[in-house]
Amino acid sequence: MASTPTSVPAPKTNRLGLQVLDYRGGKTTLCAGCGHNAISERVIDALYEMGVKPERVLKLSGIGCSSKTPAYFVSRAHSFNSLHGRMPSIATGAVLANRSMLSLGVSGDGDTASIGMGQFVHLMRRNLPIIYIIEDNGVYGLTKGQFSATADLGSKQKTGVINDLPAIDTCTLAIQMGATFVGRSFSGDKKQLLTMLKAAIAHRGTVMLDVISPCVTFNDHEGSTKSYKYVMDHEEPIAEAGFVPHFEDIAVEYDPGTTFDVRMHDGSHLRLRKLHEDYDPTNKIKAVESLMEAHEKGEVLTGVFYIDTQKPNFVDLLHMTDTPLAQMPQEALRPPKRVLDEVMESLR
Amino acid sequence: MASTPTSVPAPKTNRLGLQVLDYRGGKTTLCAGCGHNAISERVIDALYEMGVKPERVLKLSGIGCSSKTPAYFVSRAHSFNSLHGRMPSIATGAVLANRSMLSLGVSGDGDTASIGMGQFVHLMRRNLPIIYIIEDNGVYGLTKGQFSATADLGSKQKTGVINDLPAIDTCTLAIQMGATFVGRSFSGDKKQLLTMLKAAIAHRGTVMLDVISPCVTFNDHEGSTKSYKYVMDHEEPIAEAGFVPHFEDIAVEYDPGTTFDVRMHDGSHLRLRKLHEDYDPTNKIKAVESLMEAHEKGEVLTGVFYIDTQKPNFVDLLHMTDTPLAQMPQEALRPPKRVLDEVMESLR
Amino acid sequence: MASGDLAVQDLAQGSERNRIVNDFSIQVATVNGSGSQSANTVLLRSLFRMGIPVSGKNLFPSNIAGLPTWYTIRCSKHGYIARKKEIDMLVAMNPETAKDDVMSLDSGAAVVYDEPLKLDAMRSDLIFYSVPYDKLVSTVCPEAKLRKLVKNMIYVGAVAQLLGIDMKQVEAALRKQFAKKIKAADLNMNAARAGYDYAAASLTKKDPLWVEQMNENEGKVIIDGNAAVALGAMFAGVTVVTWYPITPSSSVCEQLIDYMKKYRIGPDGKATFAIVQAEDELAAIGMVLGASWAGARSMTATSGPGISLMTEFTGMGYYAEIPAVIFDIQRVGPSTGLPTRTSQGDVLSTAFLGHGDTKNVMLFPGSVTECFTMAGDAFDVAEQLQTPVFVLSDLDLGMNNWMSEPFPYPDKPFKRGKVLTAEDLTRLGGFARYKDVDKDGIPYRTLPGTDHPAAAYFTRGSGHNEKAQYSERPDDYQNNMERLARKFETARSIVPRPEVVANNGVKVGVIAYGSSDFAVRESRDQLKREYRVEVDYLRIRAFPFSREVHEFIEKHDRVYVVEQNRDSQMLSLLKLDINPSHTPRLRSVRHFNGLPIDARSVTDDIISQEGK
Amino acid sequence: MASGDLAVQDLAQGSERNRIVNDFSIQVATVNGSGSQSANTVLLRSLFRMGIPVSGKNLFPSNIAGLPTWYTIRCSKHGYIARKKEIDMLVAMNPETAKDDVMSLDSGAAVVYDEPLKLDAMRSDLIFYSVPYDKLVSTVCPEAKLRKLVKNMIYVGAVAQLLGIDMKQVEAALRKQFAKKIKAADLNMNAARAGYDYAAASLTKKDPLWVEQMNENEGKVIIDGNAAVALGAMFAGVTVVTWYPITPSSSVCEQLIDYMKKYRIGPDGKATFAIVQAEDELAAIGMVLGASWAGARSMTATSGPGISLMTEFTGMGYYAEIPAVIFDIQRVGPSTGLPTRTSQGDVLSTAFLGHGDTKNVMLFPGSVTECFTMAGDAFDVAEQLQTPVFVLSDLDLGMNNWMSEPFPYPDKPFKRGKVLTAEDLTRLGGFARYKDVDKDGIPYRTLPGTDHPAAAYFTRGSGHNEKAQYSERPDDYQNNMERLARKFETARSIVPRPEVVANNGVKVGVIAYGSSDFAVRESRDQLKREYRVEVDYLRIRAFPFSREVHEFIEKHDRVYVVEQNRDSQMLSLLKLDINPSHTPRLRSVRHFNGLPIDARSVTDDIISQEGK
Ligand SMILES: Cc1ncc(C[n+]2csc(CCOP(=O)(O)OP(=O)(O)O)c2C)c(N)n1
Ligand SMILES: Cc1ncc(C[n+]2csc(CCOP(=O)(O)OP(=O)(O)O)c2C)c(N)n1
Ligand code: SF4
Ligand code: SF4
Ligand SMILES: [Mg+2]
Ligand SMILES: [Mg+2]
Repeated sequence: MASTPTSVPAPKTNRLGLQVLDYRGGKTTLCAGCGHNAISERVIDALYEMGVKPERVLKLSGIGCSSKTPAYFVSRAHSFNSLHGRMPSIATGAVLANRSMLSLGVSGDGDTASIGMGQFVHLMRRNLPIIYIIEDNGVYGLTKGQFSATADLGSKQKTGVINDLPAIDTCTLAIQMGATFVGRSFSGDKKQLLTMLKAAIAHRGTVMLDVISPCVTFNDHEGSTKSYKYVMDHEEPIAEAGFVPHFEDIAVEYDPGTTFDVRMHDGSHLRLRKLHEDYDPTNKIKAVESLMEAHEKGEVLTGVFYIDTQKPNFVDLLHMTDTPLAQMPQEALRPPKRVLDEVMESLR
Repeated sequence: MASTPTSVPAPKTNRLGLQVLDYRGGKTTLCAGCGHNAISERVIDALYEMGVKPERVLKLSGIGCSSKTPAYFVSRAHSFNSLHGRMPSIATGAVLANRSMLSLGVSGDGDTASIGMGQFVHLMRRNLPIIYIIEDNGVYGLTKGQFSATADLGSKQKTGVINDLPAIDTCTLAIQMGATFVGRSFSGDKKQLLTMLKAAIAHRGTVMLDVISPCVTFNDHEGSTKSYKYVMDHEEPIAEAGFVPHFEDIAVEYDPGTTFDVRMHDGSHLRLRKLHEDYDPTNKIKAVESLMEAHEKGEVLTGVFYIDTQKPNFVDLLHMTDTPLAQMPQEALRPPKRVLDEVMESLR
Repeated sequence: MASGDLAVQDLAQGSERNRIVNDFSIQVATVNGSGSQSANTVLLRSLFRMGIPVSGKNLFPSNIAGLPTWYTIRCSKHGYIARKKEIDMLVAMNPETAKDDVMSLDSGAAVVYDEPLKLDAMRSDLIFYSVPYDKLVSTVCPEAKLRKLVKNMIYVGAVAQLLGIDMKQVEAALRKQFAKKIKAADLNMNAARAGYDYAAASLTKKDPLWVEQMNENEGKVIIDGNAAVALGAMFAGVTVVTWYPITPSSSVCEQLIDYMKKYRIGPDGKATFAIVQAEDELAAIGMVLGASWAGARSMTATSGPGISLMTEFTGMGYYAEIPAVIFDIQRVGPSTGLPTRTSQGDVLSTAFLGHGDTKNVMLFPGSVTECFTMAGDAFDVAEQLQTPVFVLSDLDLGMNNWMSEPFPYPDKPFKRGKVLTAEDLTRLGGFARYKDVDKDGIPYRTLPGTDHPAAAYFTRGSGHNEKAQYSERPDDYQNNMERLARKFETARSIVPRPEVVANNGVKVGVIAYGSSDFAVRESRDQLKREYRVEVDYLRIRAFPFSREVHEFIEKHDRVYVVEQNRDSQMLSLLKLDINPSHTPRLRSVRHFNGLPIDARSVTDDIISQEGK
Repeated sequence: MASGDLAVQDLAQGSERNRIVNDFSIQVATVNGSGSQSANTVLLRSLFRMGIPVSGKNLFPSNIAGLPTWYTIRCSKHGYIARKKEIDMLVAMNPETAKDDVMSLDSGAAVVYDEPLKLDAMRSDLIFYSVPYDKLVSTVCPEAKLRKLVKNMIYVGAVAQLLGIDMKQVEAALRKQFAKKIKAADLNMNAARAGYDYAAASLTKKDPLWVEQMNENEGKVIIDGNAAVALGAMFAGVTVVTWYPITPSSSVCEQLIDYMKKYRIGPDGKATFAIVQAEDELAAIGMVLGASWAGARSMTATSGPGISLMTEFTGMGYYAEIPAVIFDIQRVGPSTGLPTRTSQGDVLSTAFLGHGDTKNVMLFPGSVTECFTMAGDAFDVAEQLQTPVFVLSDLDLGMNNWMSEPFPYPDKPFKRGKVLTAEDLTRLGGFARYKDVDKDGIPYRTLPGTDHPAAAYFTRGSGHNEKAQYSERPDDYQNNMERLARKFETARSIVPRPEVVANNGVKVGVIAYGSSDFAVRESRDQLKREYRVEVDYLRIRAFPFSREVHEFIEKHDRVYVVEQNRDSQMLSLLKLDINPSHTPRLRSVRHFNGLPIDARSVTDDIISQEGK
């Protein structure tokens, strides 16, 4: 009896028949317990559960511990670990060259809010179709813990130095500059982050997610507002997102009585559970207001603050052909001789 | 009788005994009718009327028609016409080197909102004591009229090209990033601009003034939201500023019944005439809200939107000595030999 | 009789004795923003249509309106189209500069001036023609506010009459200029006629300058180098274009936009391209690298300050091995410098743009035709070598009007370089991104979206091994850097070869590149004609240098390197590359005042160095 | 008896016969973030305190925790402190790399390893000592979570016992290390003792390595180059410091902050400085230029990528003539490259950083003492020449611990350059900012705030005349550029002179700079001792080169230029500057794998090129 083999259950697969293993990346080299690792895992889950083909994903990042993470998920996707603060421009070029890919940009708070501010703002303004994740720990992890521009006023460095400059709220900024799906979550909040990411995958414009992600080595102690403890104490979710993909119904999980539906471009729905009365994620002004108020109260609002599914994205604005530009054949790209003749004639 | 000389009245002078002539600059080389020229004149008037000594002024700018203007006012002040988009960093260095100067930064909308976005945001965040003027025409004048990032959605270029990207509102941005005196005016509005500039001179933090300044050559025609006509039609002042310097009382000009006073650092008062009921320039959230609402209504709000006279500026935060660093003698800057000995001993 | 008159009489008679035909230059001095551009173009085109070799150079300020501008038209029966120093006829329209303009003329020159300026009193050794513009314009143009513009067309008529330019050609050129705007055309044509008639009636020809019909321009076109670059890029199949406005490069992308909108809309009515005005040059080059990495043919155009901002990304393009095409329309540096003056000052800094052992490939177009063909070459070279390629044009070549043979239609297929498809991967069972499979230093790449589990690789600017994995291992790093050096050697044989214009075994050789070519060709004739000095000539067309360059230097005792910068930049690159024992042969001929180089300066410099 | 044992016995006996005293290197292989840093420092300092010349090199990954790290300690009775290739004793603490580490040892080396790793089975030609760390640590450290840290101190004890390091010195070094943290010190001391006692009781010495008291370090200090730069800047009176974090330069400003807070607070309790963490390097250099322009002594510190981002502003500094001091702590490029490895790869690109005929001044400190002194020189040179000055240090010099004589107190007054006061202006009645009054190419400037109506001038990166007025005139531009070239000639005599270490009229000369100096000095001894080849030696300390450099090359038939980059960058700069007929004399010795250059590599390369 002991010798009869027990039947092994078939590994779980998604709609493409791929296992979660097919979305794995290389072994992380980040510190044990780094919030960034948790985010990488959620990205894997989201892509797997949404059934996105690894080969159709573009991973883009800048420089920093956070920007290293694309090496730790979905090895089967092309990845561009670019320069400090320059991921937005690389991403823009890549998206224009191949509009058919799902682009995932990973950045850090230093990479985005300090050296990358200019490119960040202009990517948001273009509403480039991309999921832009800021793994936000308020410090420069890779260079050993100096303050970034999202470090909260008064937070303390291990060395004891206190930050005396105000924090930049990347969510408010993103909303005002033109991003069409803006939210904030916490690396430790598996459920919320996963649902947000899944919703993000269905969006067709700039998704900007600021994910608080504690740096256990340099910024996870008392006095730091980006520490696990601090966030757990001060986090106040305004809307818990439950995502309903159109190919997999998990609506049962949610109480229909208290839900607010947003129809996504791909026909799926993003369902927000209202915690605050009358919170409406389609109202830009209110979104900014709530963020500013929470900030004044020293609270970390999480959830999806703003969504606009109507605004054309950058690819739409450019009226490009559906075939990715990178895949156009020479015939389609080099006009015939008569065109040159015509031009030459006009110059005589 | 005709031959008897008529007595010439003594030229008007300010509290320093200087004439307005002493604040003149070189002859402008800008287009006739360029809004920028009007702004230069207001700057001259403000410095003259406030009795600021020309030698105590720093003129800083980037690159563009607007950034050329420091050559056209107050020739007796040192001026640094720097690089495109980089005036903020030059200004920061100069202010730190000599905290005793009055710094005046002149930029353009392209110089600030496009290439200069990163440095602009971080200067605001530091609340550097400086008057930062954006001469805002929605185009790149000097390079012949391409759209800048403040060009309004839907505005048309001479060539017929339409701008399909949203405009960046530099005032909202400045308020959110940390500037402590933020307003908007119009190059054609002599009175409002002059009073704003005079109030700005009394402020001890970052003053950010977005001055709509039509480019008569490339952006002053129907369809352009930065044209004289458009602004005149859509401008809606929220607060008309009447400035009361502590050494010259011009309060009489204003109807005291409807005024709102802000005490400035130098003891002088900034008096705002409320046009909107309950507009309170000290409320950040409300300021942003009004700007966003006006923007949605397609109106150009003018006036002083936000003032914070309490927040420490960057020089305060650095706890620098009162003597300008640039003027410190060697004795104060090179520690004595015993200090080196002490350090060396600690390394044994 | 005043000596002045005397002098003029001599000249007048002189002019009868030796007529100067189709070999002189006219300078029109105006104020920028006064709308003289069309008048100048009409004048240029009229001569062009008469079959006379011409060239036009616009010397304008970095300013929008109100400052002095000079437009120089040279016609040369010998076909010389470089700048000519000496002005033979001045059209003085700008009161501010009139005096300086007149004083700087060589004796014997002719001056057509606005009557109220009364310039004729200034010098007695010049020939003066006064024209009452305001009087004339008021008659032809009732609408007062248009007069300022129309006024310019009057000098076209007057000059045409004085030089004997065929008014039929003037009209044709003018109608072409105003195209569909019939009314404007008529108005301007009347102005031109008024000028012509006035000159015929009231001016007595005293100068020796004449034009006569020739037949040199059959089939030729007139175009500026930036338009040529735009056309070249379009026919090279560029798909992602990014730019940030900067003089003198803006017109590359502005003209490209027009061409693409017209000729690159697919059957579905949608664009087969994306053109983005970036927020700055850091973003412009970043977008180009992102797009090229993803498989698009991508380019940007800029000038000095933009190149400086692209430094960090250039190093990444070199090290991560990503194709990119960057057009540098050089202007005068350092820093902001003289934005509207020409230079070849970015050669050395671009070769080593990027910290830490970065080296870059450069192409040097020497004519508008090469602006067109090299735009194509640039994409081929960039994709074959998988590295950024800089095309160094300049303001003179890029913004001025040049006569040229029509451009050859590019019939060769695109060279997309070593790209592996899903099929290749199945066949090979995978690949190593940075492995030197073919021993030419050039590895294979895959494009995002390639439908194969082994297609993906990780691109980074940090240390990596052959498999594109992160590595800090000393040997991985060194091997990779040595491969990159090999790749740069391979580049020598992939970039455009130099043009060996003359290699007749004489002792003296000249090396030049880019827009200096025209002046050097003319200078060679001057050297031979005036000093009996024969010089061989090689024109560099790319960096790194190919065999021919070294051979040329080997074959000559003295080699003059002609360039438009202060620091002998190309000569410096040669010093670093040639056989050390040949270094003493190199001599420098520099021209760096912001004006296009002219033959006379080259000739004088060479002659003095030759000690003659 | 197994062959292994045999081999070891021979060695054991051998070790008795020829003891190797104070002349070997120890490599400690650990995992970064495991807190081995203090253990290594204690080991280094114990040797230092015994009066033995030592050097320590930290080879760490570009990562925060969990990746392999190697720390190498070399003691050399001859005083050689360059890196030594061969490892004589390995302390293997990292399971991941243990096998590679052991395999790469030369035969005869000793290995101290963690018992469970069982490395002794791997090779029979090495000497193995196993230490049961976990067992030992549990006895000395009851608190489990501290063990990981304390563990490291055990090997210090074991190694001390094996080599004969005086435990009194170990204790002294350890107490210094933990300063006021008495409890931590005690705990660690116990661990060290445990290691010592274990070794004494259970290990039989088989290797020939021994240390003995010497008296070489009297009064010497141990410091890293970045701390030295910080001190130098503080004593040079720096007032405005800007930076953006980047390895390996961050510790310059971080240490400077500590020093300034301690020693640069004025009597009013306020700071006599401003230190700003900028948003990026574009801003960092901008702030420095703004501050220097306004009269402050201002600096920034960065590395390759930051230098690339400073390109545009550098050109402006050169052209608008604004002082600036930039410390480039070089790391391996191109691009992000190897952020934690050393290189001299920014020499060429920095010399020509900036488009359009820009040229920059560079200083090359060759020791921690020069990091200190040249920080001072840099401000003097920058303010005298009114131009950006780059100080090129590197990771090896900047982040590693170096033995050094204490630094000399700078007694000479600051050289602030040609600055006019209000009084001067009254006397002179005004000034022209860019006029070459003294014919040395260096003009006079005034500072903002100077209380005189004629003090102000207009600074711009665009074309200007002597009066600093905007100008596009060809002659204004050319005259100004020629003056700037003259100024660069003047620089030759203002920058630090090279050090002519040996000039004995032999045929072969060596030229090196920066951190290569240590290896070259050792290599000269090797060449002489092992090959009877005597070589002269000149160490370059600045660019542009001064007379001595040219003379040195003139005097030698063959000159080897030793540098740590692929493209022979300093040799390239020499080629562009020296008498062309001497070019053939230059030969290149390159080391570019990211590790600090060592004497053996230099010796082997020179010998093979010398054909011996
Ligand atoms: C141009 C440039 N400057 C500086 C650096 C050094 N650097 C590397 S990562 C980093 C900051 C990263 O901070 P963040 O983006 O917040 O990422 P984190 O490590 O905190 O996840 C810096 C300054 C660089 N790589 N490039
Ligand atoms: C690095 C760099 N890129 C581009 C330019 C070219 N350029 C000069 S002015 C200008 C735009 C100016 O626009 P704005 O700031 O709005 O000033 P305006 O002329 O409209 O007053 C540009 C792009 C430059 N000088 N430097
Ligand atoms: S240093 Fe901080 S951010 Fe970086 S890996 Fe460690 S925990 Fe994460
Ligand atoms: S182009 Fe426009 S912005 Fe520039 S000077 Fe003329 S009107 Fe003013
Ligand atoms: Mg961070
Ligand atoms: Mg503008």
